[in-house]
Amino acid sequence: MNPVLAVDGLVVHFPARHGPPVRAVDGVTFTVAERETLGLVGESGCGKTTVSNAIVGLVQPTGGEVRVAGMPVRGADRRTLREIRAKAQIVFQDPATSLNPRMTIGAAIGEPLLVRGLARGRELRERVAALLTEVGLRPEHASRYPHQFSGGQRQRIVIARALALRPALLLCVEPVSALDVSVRAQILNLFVELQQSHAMACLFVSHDLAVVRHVCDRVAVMYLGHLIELAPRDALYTTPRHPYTRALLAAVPEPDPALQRAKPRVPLQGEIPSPAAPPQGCVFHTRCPMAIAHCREEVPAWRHLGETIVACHRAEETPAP
Amino acid sequence: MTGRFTPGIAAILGLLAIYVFVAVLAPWIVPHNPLRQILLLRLRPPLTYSPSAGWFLLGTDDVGRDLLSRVVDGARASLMVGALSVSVSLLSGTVFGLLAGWFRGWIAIVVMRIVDIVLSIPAILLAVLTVAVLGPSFANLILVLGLTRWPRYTRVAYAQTLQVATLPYIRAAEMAGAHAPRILLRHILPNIAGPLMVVATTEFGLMILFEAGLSFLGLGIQPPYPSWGSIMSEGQNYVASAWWMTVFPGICLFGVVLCVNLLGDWLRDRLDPRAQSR
Amino acid sequence: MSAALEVSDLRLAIGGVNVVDGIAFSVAPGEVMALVGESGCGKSLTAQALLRLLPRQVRQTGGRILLEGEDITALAERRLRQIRGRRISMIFQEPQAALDPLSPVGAQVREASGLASAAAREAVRRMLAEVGIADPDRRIDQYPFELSGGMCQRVMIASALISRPAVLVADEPTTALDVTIQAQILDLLRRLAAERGTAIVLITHDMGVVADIAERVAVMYAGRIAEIGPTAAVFSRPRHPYTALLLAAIPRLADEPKSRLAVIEGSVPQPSEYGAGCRFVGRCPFADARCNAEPPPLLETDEGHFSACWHTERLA
Amino acid sequence: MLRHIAGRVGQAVVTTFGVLTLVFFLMRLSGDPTLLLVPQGASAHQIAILRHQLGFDRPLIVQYVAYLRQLLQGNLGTSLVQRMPVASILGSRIPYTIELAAGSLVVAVGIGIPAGVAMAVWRGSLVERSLAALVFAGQSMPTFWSGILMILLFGVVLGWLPTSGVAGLPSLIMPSIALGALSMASFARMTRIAVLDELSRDYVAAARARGLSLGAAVARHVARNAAIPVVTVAALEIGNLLAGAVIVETVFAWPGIGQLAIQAIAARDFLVVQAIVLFVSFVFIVMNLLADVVYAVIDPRIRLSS
Repeated sequence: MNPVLAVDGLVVHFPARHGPPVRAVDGVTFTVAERETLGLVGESGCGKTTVSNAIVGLVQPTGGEVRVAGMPVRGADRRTLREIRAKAQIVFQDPATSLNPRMTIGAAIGEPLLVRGLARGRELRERVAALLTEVGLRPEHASRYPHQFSGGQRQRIVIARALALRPALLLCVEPVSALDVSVRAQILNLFVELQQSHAMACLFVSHDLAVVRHVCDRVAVMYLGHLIELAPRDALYTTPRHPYTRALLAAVPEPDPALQRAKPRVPLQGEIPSPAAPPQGCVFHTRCPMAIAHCREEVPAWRHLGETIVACHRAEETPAP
Repeated sequence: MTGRFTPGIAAILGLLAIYVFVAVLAPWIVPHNPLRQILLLRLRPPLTYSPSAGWFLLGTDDVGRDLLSRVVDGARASLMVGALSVSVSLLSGTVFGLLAGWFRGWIAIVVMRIVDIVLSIPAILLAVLTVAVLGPSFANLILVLGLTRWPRYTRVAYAQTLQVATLPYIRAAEMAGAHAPRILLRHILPNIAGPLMVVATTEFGLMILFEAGLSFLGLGIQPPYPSWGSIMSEGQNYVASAWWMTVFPGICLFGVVLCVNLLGDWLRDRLDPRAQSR
Repeated sequence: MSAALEVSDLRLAIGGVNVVDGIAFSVAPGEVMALVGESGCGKSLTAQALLRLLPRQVRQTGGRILLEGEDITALAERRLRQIRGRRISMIFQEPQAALDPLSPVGAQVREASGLASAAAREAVRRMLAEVGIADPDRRIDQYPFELSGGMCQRVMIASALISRPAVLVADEPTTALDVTIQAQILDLLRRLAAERGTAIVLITHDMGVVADIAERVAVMYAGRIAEIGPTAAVFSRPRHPYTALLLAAIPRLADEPKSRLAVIEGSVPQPSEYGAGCRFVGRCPFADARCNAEPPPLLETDEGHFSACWHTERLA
Repeated sequence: MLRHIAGRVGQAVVTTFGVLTLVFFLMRLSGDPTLLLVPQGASAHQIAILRHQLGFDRPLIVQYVAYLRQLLQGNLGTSLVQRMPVASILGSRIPYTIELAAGSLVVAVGIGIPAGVAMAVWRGSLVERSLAALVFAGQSMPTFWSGILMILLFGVVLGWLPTSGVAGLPSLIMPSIALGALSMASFARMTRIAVLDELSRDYVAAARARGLSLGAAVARHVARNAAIPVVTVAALEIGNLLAGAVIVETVFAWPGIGQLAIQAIAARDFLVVQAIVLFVSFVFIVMNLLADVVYAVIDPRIRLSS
């Protein structure tokens, strides 16, 4: 079976005004199958947002290939891009700016159906009502404006709009990062329900490892434009193979004082280098506690270790968890 | 300066409504024909009564025309020029700004360079030069003011469009499959209209001042038709003996511009959340 | 040991509504005390009140703030200026925005030192080194835009601690930072509190951060303290339904994936919606008539552990 | 920084060319520029001769190249009315306008900037409201009207100041106030917004948390940050002051280029008008360029960029 999303050697460089280009994404490969949710995690500037923008053609790839439901995104003309966007929809981070403040939420949710000529008039109103119900809102909300809703409700509206076209692929870019904890749980529950009720593939982009673990089947970790580890959820969280993945997991503060204080403290030293001047060899070597001379010279190749794919010269030397 | 609807802003709107009302109804409410000269009644002070011609509440000018009627008629010229020139420049300026902000690239470079060029010639001088070349007339006045002021709106529309265009809801509209015209008209324009209205309001006041200034210099509304600027220009020669010819039209001019500026400021504060909190 | 900071019955009002309503807590020297809550709970206003730097529309309508035993609520602005930065100081959520973009960072740290230039430069250099800035001789003359977010937060910490204040108020100090940098900054704060005996009031929304660094925690909801106590006790045996639900709503690395998370229905009430009773009443599974009518007092349930709920026993 | 400034110089050159081109075409808007240059009552034959002499019968593009070449050599042409080089006519008037513009700038900056800072710092107070009244008055007052009123009051009724012409410092006072009022309003508004903007930033709160008084925070941190937009306004306003001189100089019979422009239009001496427009625009462009340089010096993000 063909994957819903296939990203192959994706490269996105942004030209800088002065100096070398910013290498936002530098050779990223993964696929997402039907009904599967892939988490894409990493810190700010690692390129995870650029990957999702490239998938729907909001930024142009410099190299590599992206296929959504078999259609190549790179070099797609306007018509094809519009087709692709019918298959792949996005939920953004900030619900406050994801909705046009001068448009009723009914019009916002119905817009994909209306502009594509899929529904109008009474039928459109009914489809909008059904979508509102599906995300836990009421049909009579359709005539209200975004400012009349709370943050969590707005994110529900954004999800309803993304579902309007019954997409094959849903991209969620930090969908719960702007929400308070109590509201975040509501949206995560909704998301898990939707995973079960829709046969969609999902790419879930987030910096929050606990959230990613909660909703994803497989997880890809990015650092400085590179994919450094890709593994099924349980493998990644129980036996992380890449030193960066381990450091990231160690750095997440667990909301449990006993657990958190018992954790070994191995904070990463230093700062993330500039993506305009990434280090030679393995991009992580400047902060890696395990780095050896070899790491500074040679970019590590992709290797399979059990179910995990990892790019690290010393991946086998994983310390026992 | 709070942005709430206060009695003060109500008074301003009321006063502006009176101006508009007077300007529209000018031909029917003037007590005298503003062009009729009664040479026997030259330079009479306010509250002059003539048994043959009646009351001259604001006095008469240097050729014996009723000043009140001329001032009322002048309101018409003033507000017409303001409204028409602002409409022309608002419309053209916004279109250019929207297009430049949305398509960016070379369109933006060319448009914004033209904006810089036009704005490099101070507006009064540009207007003076153009009117002088084309000859003064009402139509030329509108044309000149409209053509010299559109870059103001373009700058604002451009900056605002650039800003709004990066927002997720615009991305979402693209993802929905909306084409550029729909995105521009349904999603961007309503969200940049506020700042543009603020500019339009201040520009309206400025255009009224420009019209008066050009008419004062003899480059605007041509005699014998009255404009506040030209009445004052005539009055300047008699300022020592007939103060009313400069004082009354000046007060009217000052009053309307002040109201418009206060309105603009109120609109600005209303739109700018920064002005409210903290 | 006497408290470095003691707040009692603090009330802050915006337009007649007490958005902070009777907050009380104390912090001992070297202790990290967290104020945790969701947006709109009044934790940031409380932080600003501690330095008496409230926005103009906020008025303090009651309560006392004792800094090393001295009541600073009644002090004149002139006296407060001598206290701010010397005896109580503050760091902010957006470290890059909290530094003047046009001044070198060293100059901004020095500003807080109150020292003359010759001695000051050395003191600043040493302080920058102490907060873990490598190559302080170079960094001291750099501008904020040349430093990363984490580095800017270190500079802010340096400027906040250079005069050895008794209390540091840290308002969401790691929220804008990446997790690996957050871990560095939290370690730094922990070390400085221990070494220098600084009392830290940590304002955060992140239960993980609380679990990591705070010795005690006050959980705030809608302007009131719902529960306050030793961190371990509050996390293991929450005595307020809000805390219990909040903790259950967080996905954890040990949970079953895709399981249903506990949910607090509805959303945080606006100040205009505050009623006479408990402010959590609209979202609470235990709410009854009494909760609607009367605000529950903050009562001790275990040693040092207080909760403001009429139904504490139902959580046991 | 040099790269930044070089870029700005390049833009200024392009803008200058644009202005020259725009003015060239504006002068030809009426169809036949010859008609703008001949004295009234000239015969058709005389006009035809002149048209040929001035080259207006050549193709537009040829005229344009000749026009640019002439201007680039610094030659503004010869006035047909006064039979003198335009440059020397202009040269004799420019000092007066500079004097007036400088006086107005003193009024505008001297009142506008302190007023703007005060309005921001004492927001919502009586101080702000009274200053706001001053700003609105300045913004809404037609310059010629305030000029005439001042002449009436201080010149005619009280006899304190000369009503027109140039006679030392006293004669400069009224025209400077009349001309400077509008700019004063712009400075005050812009300064107020810029200072308010900066006051709301975290670094001000941080500075106060370090023990700085509001005044010290404004002086040490806010002032420089707020200066950036204000400098931009300053450049803009210098251009506006030169242009506004057209009206004020007419009211006060001030012998600068503004009065000259109106006299030249009346005398149909369009080369002089053209020269004045080009001169003022050029000053405007240079001032903007200077503002960009100042901006680059103030802001380390530009100063330190390579």
